[in-house]
Amino acid sequence: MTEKIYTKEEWIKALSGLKSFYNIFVPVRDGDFHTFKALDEKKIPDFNFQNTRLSPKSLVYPQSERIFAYTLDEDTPDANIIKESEKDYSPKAVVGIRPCDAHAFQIVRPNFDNPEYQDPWWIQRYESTTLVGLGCNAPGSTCFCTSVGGGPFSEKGLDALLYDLGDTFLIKALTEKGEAFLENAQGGKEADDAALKAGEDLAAKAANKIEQKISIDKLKDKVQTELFDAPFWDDVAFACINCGTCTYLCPTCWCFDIQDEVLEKQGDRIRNWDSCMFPLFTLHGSGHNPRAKKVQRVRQRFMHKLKYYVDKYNNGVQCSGCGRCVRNCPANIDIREVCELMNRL
Amino acid sequence: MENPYLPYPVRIDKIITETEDRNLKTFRFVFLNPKDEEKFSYTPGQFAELSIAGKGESPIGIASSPTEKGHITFTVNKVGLVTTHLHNMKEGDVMGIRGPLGNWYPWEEMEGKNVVIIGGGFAFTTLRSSIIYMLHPENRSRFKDISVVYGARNPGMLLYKDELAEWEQRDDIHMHITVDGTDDPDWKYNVGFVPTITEQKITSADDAIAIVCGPPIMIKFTQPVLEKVGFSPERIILSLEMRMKCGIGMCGRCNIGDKFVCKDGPVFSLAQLKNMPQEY
Amino acid sequence: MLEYVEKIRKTAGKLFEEDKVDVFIGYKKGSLPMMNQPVLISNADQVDLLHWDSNCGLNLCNYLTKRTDRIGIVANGCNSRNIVTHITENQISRDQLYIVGIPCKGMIDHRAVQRAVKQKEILAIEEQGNTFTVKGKDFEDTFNKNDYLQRNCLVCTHRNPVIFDEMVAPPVEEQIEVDTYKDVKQIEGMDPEKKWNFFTRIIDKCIRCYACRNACPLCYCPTCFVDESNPQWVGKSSDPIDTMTFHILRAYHCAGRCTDCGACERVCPVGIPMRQFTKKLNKDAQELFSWEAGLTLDQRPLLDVFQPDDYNDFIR
Amino acid sequence: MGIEPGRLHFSWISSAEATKYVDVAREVAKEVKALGPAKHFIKKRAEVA
Repeated sequence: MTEKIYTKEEWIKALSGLKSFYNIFVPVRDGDFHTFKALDEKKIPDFNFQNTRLSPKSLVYPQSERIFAYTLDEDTPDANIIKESEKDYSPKAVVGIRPCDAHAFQIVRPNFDNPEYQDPWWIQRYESTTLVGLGCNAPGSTCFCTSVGGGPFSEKGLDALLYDLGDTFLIKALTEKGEAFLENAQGGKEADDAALKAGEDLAAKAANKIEQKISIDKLKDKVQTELFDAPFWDDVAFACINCGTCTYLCPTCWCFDIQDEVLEKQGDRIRNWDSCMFPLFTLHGSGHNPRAKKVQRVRQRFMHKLKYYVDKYNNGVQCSGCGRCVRNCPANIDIREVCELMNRL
Repeated sequence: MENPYLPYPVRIDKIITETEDRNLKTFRFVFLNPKDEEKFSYTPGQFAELSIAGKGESPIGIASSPTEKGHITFTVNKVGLVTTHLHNMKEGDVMGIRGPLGNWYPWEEMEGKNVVIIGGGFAFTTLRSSIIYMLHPENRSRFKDISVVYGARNPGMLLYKDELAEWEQRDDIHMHITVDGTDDPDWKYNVGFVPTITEQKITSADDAIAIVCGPPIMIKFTQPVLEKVGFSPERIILSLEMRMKCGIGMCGRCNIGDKFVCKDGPVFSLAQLKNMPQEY
Repeated sequence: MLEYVEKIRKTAGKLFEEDKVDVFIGYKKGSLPMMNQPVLISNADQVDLLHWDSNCGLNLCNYLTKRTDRIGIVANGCNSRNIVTHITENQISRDQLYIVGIPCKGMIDHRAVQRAVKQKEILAIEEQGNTFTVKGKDFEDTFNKNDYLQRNCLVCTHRNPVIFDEMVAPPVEEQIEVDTYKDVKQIEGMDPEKKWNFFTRIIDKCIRCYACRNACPLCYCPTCFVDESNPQWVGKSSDPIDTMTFHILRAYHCAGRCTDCGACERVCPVGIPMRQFTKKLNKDAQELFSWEAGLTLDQRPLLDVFQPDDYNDFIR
Repeated sequence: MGIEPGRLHFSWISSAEATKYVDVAREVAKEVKALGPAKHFIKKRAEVA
């Protein structure tokens, strides 16, 4: 696999050149935080960031997307017939995605792509996307990727990985998609042994910098109903205000709602992110709600991530350790502490 | 790639008002593209999403049997946005059906056994499908005795009245129709709640499997009756209802523990449910 | 404000011992710097969890709605005003509450501090009266607290509780010479087109997580208008018009009720200054009706009162 | 918030004041018509992916 080295200026130039092959998304500074935006003349990529406030999941799985369209005009022969909408699956590259966020796509995949059913939109968008990761030289204090199967330079789910060596970027292709990306990238030179060694050292050092460790080893063997009936849920849930911040910022939360919207005779079926924190999520037409109380919804979120997912897919926990929910929960509900409680029960 | 969210276009072929309160109607649908009927190959116990452009979708148990060709039927209770709109539609209108979805009653397990069917109110739909299926000449010999306890609030609230009368006449099925109460002097059948009638009529669990569908309160009181007769939790089969959207285990709302009611259910044995979180 | 901690713990302990409350609601130290967590304790053994400093951002009144037990609760100025609002709106009754009043010198704006340290990660914060020190991996900075107050605290004129059963300390001096509505006046000066653009811009990052709504003690409706499905008032997608509808309607539902506690802004994960919506309504309430929400139990809320012979002519 | 002046009206009408209701509604409709189509706050086809 190709390994190249670019000065930082060359790299920005190379990205501009790649625009004729891909829609390039890069981290840019947007007020107080970073966010992924399409690269254009006005956007300056800023690779000097800890992580974006919102996860890049929306690039594969938008918060709102039109899935079908139809006409209600009875004068047309296909009135009321629901039809697929045109979608843009042209190649996309997310450059600078953190390894935890790339790992997250792998965690989410079995939900949208399983032997019984395949979600056409998620899969086609994912497959048309090249993920070029940027290793974390200085992981944050709320990062715990190493506890959940990832790492600051983990290659899981990435097509290529960037190492920030100071004045230069070392980039390694990891898959055929990554190889194609590098083939199209102008400039740079083949990485020498010194650069490769520097990259390795950087990765080793970064892994040691992750101070946060959470234990997930006992979750698998616990009995679902015992964890469900554990005594700590009331305390865990008390402060929760039941907003959707944790679920919307989370790179591994995938729940959605489907809504029909009509404007005159033109109708759209739209899929929107939804959240298990909202009471409406499970409200039956009859008025009955199996998760009517806040504590039930909070428990659902943690049980889903740390137990149901574990049992269902045998693929670890449904968490990539990015720490967004920890940092941004308005009520300071900390998944690290809840996981500890669950693992210890 | 097959799109599991895309409904098959169908035309409403026939609408029957089932109950005296007019809140339950049976809709018979015909596929606009005959090929779709082949693709929509189902087994009794499954459900489908009824899909109305501009309104949304509603998951409803399939009331017809795969042995009935040329159409599929659903009996729909008027509760929410979609079902209310459906009740206002007319024969000839075009809409969509997406499915079949979910699992089905354990037909392989039931083969060679006695089958006890217990239903209450408007949850009788997939049980109708099952009865029609079992009584079909090709299938009848696969099952031993078939007993049915079916109850509603009063005679006017029973579904499929003509078929019930017809089944009453047959000698290859034991029917126990009941109502909670009635002031009709000509009422020929039982009066009493479903659990009570079950206790009177279902006296043996030998070599039998029971399928129970009905409102939660009926299930709650029928369960101990069946256990007392000797049905083990493995042989009590229930069909659950949950709020659903996608119907294919992706949207995340209908889970009980790590099981999705839409994909891993809606049919569960009591033994399974006892090992799942009590959240439904 | 750290000096209050001991007093709060002692008071809570005493309330449990004297069986005056069933539960006590306060804050505990959070797992992150500049982040305290609301906590409910139910016996005297837990009082050491209780904490108070300049990072108590969420409004505790959220946790009172429709409770049926006897509750001890800490309350600074704005929280106490929300308690008043809760009582007058029948969400809790006065005799259920034992209010431990806290004279407040304002909360720290964690975003402003983050900006001041150029978004470097803050690992610890220490308060020293009117200053505080933040520490990170390779930096340490001390700031004057008054320069880094939450924007609502900067213009607060009710730092002392308006209702309480006992105080943890003597009242602090109120800020008098503050221009509370400077920003609103600026917006009022814009033409409609500019206003529309201004409000469109401030909400363009909104992800509809409803943290602002849920953090607001006024938003206790069993079903919020955005969740209503029949009829559906607001679309659920991230369409900008639906987002604007949500923000405008949410603000109007707070008219005459908002105490400017700042919880909505504090919790927003993308930093939307949504007080710009509610402040104008507060200003109108004050200028047109001399009304400030939550100051007294003796008056009905502003929008509860209408006189057919109102001398103003904008209502006909 | 940028809603043009004249598009928003307030009135207090008791359930018994049918005539007043009709009058006010007519007048509001007339004034809003005079303003022409609104520029903002109009939902178009959802702007989504």
